[in-house]
Amino acid sequence: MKRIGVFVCHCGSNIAGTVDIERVVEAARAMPNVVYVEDNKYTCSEPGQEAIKQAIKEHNLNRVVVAACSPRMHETTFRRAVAGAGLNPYLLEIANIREHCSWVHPDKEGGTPKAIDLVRRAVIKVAGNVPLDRGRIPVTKRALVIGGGIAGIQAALDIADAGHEVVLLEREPSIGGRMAQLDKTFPTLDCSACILTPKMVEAANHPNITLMTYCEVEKVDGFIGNFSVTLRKKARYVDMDTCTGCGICWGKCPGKASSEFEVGLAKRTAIYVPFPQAVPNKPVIDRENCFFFKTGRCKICQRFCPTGAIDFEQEDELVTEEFGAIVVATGFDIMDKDVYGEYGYGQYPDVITSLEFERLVNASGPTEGKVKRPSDGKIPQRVVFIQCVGSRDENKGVPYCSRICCMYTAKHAILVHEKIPGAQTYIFYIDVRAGGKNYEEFYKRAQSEHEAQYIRGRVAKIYPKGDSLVVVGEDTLLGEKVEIEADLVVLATAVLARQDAGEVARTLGISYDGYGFFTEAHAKLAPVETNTAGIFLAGMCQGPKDIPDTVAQASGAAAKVAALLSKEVLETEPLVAQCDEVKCSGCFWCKPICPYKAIEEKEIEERVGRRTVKRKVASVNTGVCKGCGACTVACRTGAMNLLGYTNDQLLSEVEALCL
Amino acid sequence: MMRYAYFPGCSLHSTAADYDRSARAVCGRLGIELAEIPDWNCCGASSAHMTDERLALALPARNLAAAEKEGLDVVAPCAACFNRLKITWHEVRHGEAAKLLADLGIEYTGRSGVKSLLEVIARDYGAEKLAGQVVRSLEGLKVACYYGCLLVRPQEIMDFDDVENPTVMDGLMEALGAEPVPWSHKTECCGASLALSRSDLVASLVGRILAAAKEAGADALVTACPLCQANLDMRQREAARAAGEDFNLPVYYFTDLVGLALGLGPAELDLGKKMVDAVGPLRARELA
Amino acid sequence: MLDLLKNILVRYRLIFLAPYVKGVTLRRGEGEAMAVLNLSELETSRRPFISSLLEESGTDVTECYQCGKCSAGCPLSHAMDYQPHQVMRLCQLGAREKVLNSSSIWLCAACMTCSARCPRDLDIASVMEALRRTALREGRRPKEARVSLFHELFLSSLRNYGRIFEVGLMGGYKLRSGDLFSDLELGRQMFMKGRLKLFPHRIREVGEVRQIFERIRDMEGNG
Amino acid sequence: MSVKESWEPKIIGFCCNWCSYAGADLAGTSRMNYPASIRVIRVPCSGRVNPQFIARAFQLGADGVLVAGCHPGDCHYSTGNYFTRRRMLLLTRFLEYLGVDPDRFEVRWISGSEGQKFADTVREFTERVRALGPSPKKRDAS
Repeated sequence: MKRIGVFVCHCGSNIAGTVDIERVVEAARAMPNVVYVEDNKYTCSEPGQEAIKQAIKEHNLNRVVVAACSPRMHETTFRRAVAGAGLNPYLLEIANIREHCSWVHPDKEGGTPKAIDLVRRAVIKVAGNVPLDRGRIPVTKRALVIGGGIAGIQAALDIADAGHEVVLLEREPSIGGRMAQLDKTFPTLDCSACILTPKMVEAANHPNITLMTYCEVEKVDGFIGNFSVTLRKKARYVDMDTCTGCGICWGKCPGKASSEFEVGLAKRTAIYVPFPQAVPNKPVIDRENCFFFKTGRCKICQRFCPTGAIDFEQEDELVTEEFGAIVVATGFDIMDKDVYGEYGYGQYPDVITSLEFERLVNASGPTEGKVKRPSDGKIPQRVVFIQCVGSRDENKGVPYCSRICCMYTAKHAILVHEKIPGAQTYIFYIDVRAGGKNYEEFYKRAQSEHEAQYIRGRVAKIYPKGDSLVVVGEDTLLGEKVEIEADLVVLATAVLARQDAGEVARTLGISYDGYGFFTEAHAKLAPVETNTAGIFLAGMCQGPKDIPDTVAQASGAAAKVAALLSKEVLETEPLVAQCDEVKCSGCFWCKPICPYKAIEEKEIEERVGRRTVKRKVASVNTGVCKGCGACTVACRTGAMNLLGYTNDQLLSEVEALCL
Repeated sequence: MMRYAYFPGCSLHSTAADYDRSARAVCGRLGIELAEIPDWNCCGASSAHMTDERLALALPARNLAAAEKEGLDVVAPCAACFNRLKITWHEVRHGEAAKLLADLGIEYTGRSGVKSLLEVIARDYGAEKLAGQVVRSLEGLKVACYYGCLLVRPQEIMDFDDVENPTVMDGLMEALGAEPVPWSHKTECCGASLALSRSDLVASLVGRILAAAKEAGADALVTACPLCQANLDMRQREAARAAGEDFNLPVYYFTDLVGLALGLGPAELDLGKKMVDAVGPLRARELA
Repeated sequence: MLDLLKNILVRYRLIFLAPYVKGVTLRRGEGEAMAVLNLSELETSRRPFISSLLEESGTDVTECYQCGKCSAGCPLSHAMDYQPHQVMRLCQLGAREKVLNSSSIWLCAACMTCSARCPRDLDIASVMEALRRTALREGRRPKEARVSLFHELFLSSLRNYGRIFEVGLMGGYKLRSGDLFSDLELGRQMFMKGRLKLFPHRIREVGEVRQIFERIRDMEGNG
Repeated sequence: MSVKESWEPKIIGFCCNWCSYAGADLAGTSRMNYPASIRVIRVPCSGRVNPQFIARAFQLGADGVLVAGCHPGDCHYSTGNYFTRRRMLLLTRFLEYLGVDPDRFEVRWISGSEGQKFADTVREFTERVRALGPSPKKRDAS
């Protein structure tokens, strides 16, 4: 027997001013299952809430409707009040007769009948409500950080410092990421390695951090607090425990390959550490360029290894580990320069990218920090920088601004001026975006102290002439075409999402935008969360940003993870999807439509006649489901339902309003 | 047998009659039949295009309609005509020109396509097949292939070759044994539409192109357009005067060199009409 | 000598003759009353102008962010009074007088290099075209009179014969432009080499071509 | 005043909790006036709206139905409204088959900050439905 109580709020004169409360009360009395109706000046006030509790007890109510302001305003308040009287908080419905009625329909003749309709809708709906309980799920107190660049390192350190265990995963042989490739950092000109390597070492030595390099994520199952992640430990062919990192092997190795770390400007051996300060400082064998793997002969490294650490029999290994939270910090790619025909399709050796320039100017780089141009090793006297190559280019590149190029180009101009006496730099720009702390000052320094010549305009063409390059651009401030005979041209190519970002996103079940950057849950108010609970973002994988912003976001993500892992159990919202296994036909149309991968296939046994048959049905993981209800519409048999918004309830609401 | 409706265009019937002759000679030798569109009219060139959009579509369409009646694709040796014809084809197929043509009573549906003669020889006939026909290799001849603007742009309509670094003609020259030089001004404009009205500007543009070809070490330029050829050839002296250096670069039609390699002589290819001596340098290399 | 001539033209407000005098090129602003461009006065005409360009060229000039790549790649920008990106800027501001009277729109050779490289994917060459047509429709005296004269004669030759009679076109152009003495040597050489055809060829159905011209003129008359 | 003008249509609105319902709330807090024709049913996501609900509303004599959700790309549940968009497009065609003028049905993307858009939408849609007259179901009954 349903016994519904209706409480109509005056909200001072906010509702009572334009809705005839008396008529609403009268009408409510006549509605089905309604046994008690009362009106209050302010239902949300302490006395108002008391009145509800008292009425529940006195009139033995088992359902409550409050006709007041928007549920987005006070639903939680009234749920608490109802619970206070011993009723399940989900046996409450709100009729929004303020925002949707009294405030928008100033005449009582229009507003009152509508208010009555809205109350009727709530009364009919609440009759279908059932008691619901918040679920409780345990939390695995361990975090996985994917990506060992500065973002991942920072996040791992912060989570570890908060007292939680962390696995820091990196697919390259060493952590360090892009920042390790950089020479100096703007706007302070700190040496990048000098500020990064201590953090790398700290991460490696931290008692709460387990470093897993040369590893990739294979599969992610589970949900917030309870992720089960399968990791691929790629074969290094070097035993990490016995190897001491002495370096004899890579000194002897005859195999050669282009160095990824040096952006192709130098060679490395087939058994290698990517760079001298690598962490861990232990090599891997690159199978594709190893003589032994190619020809079956060689094994020089094995012969010379003093500890017998080389193991050609090693194979990839899959391990599954449990985590409560995941931080994604997978970084970014740089656009290729060969997109631009007018800049030579990457065919002119002295037209290089900014990342290549970082290596050329770096003391541990291929030229030991002497800026020599690739074609003939000459020290360039005239260097032209072109910004926005690929960025802000809807024709051949990407429409967005890469955010870091203005500042690093200013830095490059300063470095050229410092390293090459008498050298002249030119910078083609469209806008200089120097909106960070001390950035504008840095840009000014490049111009005044370091004599960088800024030219506002784009370059239309570069072509070789003798052993120099003719750069043809426009000085838009002058309205004239300009030409510069340059020795070296540096292209600030666009920041791109990782090529495999889409694949990674699908593995993790997070969303990504049209460019491949992972999407935050809210652009302003949830910038480190994803739409998948328990998975957080840090650094460039979410969008272009500089080192300070990356570190800040990483610490933000770490704080979220620490808060999550500090809980013993998690409470879940009960308004989730539910599958009626009897009705479910096992078509799984609901599966691809679910944005949270909350629907799993479950095998059940059923008696058909005298036989027991096995069949597959959909099953909702309530820890992951967020209650959007998309599956209910995809379901052809009506087996899927959404608690709190069931098909029957919604149909009854339609009926209530069409009366 | 390859058969095309041939649209020579006005230039090939007057100032560039040599191109017409060389094109016909080469096609004859390769077994490509050129059926001249009966009573064709001028495509309107840049003058129509620059001043009246509808005229720029209607004039080429009259010729395309005639070819469509014969069920033939149109081939144009002139890059400017090719550009206008192909844009008209594109606007009929993918744009809104069909209605305009209907209003004008021109029956053209876009079934008959448009090709440049360069495309027909280098791609449809095929550079590789052509290489097998070579009787006189052009070995040692360094050529700068000049494409100009209208063959390649706008890329999405012409759909011809890379817009910044086209290579079709280079490949064709290689097949003949010549050495195409990499150079920077393949698609820079020679200013054809200003040829008469602002010859001063044209001379400066031509000067830059010639200087770049010279810088790249070319012995000669090759074109696929009578307007480019005329500018580069006839304005060469003026450009040289302005630049203060002698270029002495003969400017060939690509068909001239194909013809030579196939064993045709200078007279059959009408090489004597060029302003900058085009026969002497060949004789010096024993290519003619 | 030329400077003197130029001074006279400027002084006696005869600058409209400048295009007809070979060797005299006026730079931007020369001989014009230097007035501040009053943007508030352009407000009412700005939107309609931008929309008409959008309709005619399919390009929204307001999307231009003035990077100048068009100007840098333009083979003729050095001769123009406004650089291509400045033409776009004038359009954005609705400065139709300045832009429609500019020499740039006539010097554009329609090589389309600008459109091929524009990072905003704008068809600048089409905008130039739309501006030329607008200027013609409004009966403006083009700053590059010789260029538009050439187009006019070209089309009239086409209308008369169905094809272009180059000798006639050149002759007519020389007479009407007053540019009598240039290229005489070149003409002589061409003649000697047999590159000039002395008599026009009129196509059989020249009426069809004329009909095209007339019908299009009628269409334009009707908007 | 003719009967048609004085008659107030009844419109059922399905609003997603995160954007459009909030937009409607904002119209309220901003005291924007709009016709009292609309009655809103709150759903978690426009992707929860089963075409059956809409068909049922028309069957019961609703004069119009409005489905409002987050802007494409802004869905609280990341992809729900994309499905809505496709589904509602199909429904529009199906309505014709059911004998319902598709003009009685509207899908709009209204964000939580677009109170004005919500009010304008209700106003415009009400006028459109008013012009179409009462639902055939009601006419049959009377």
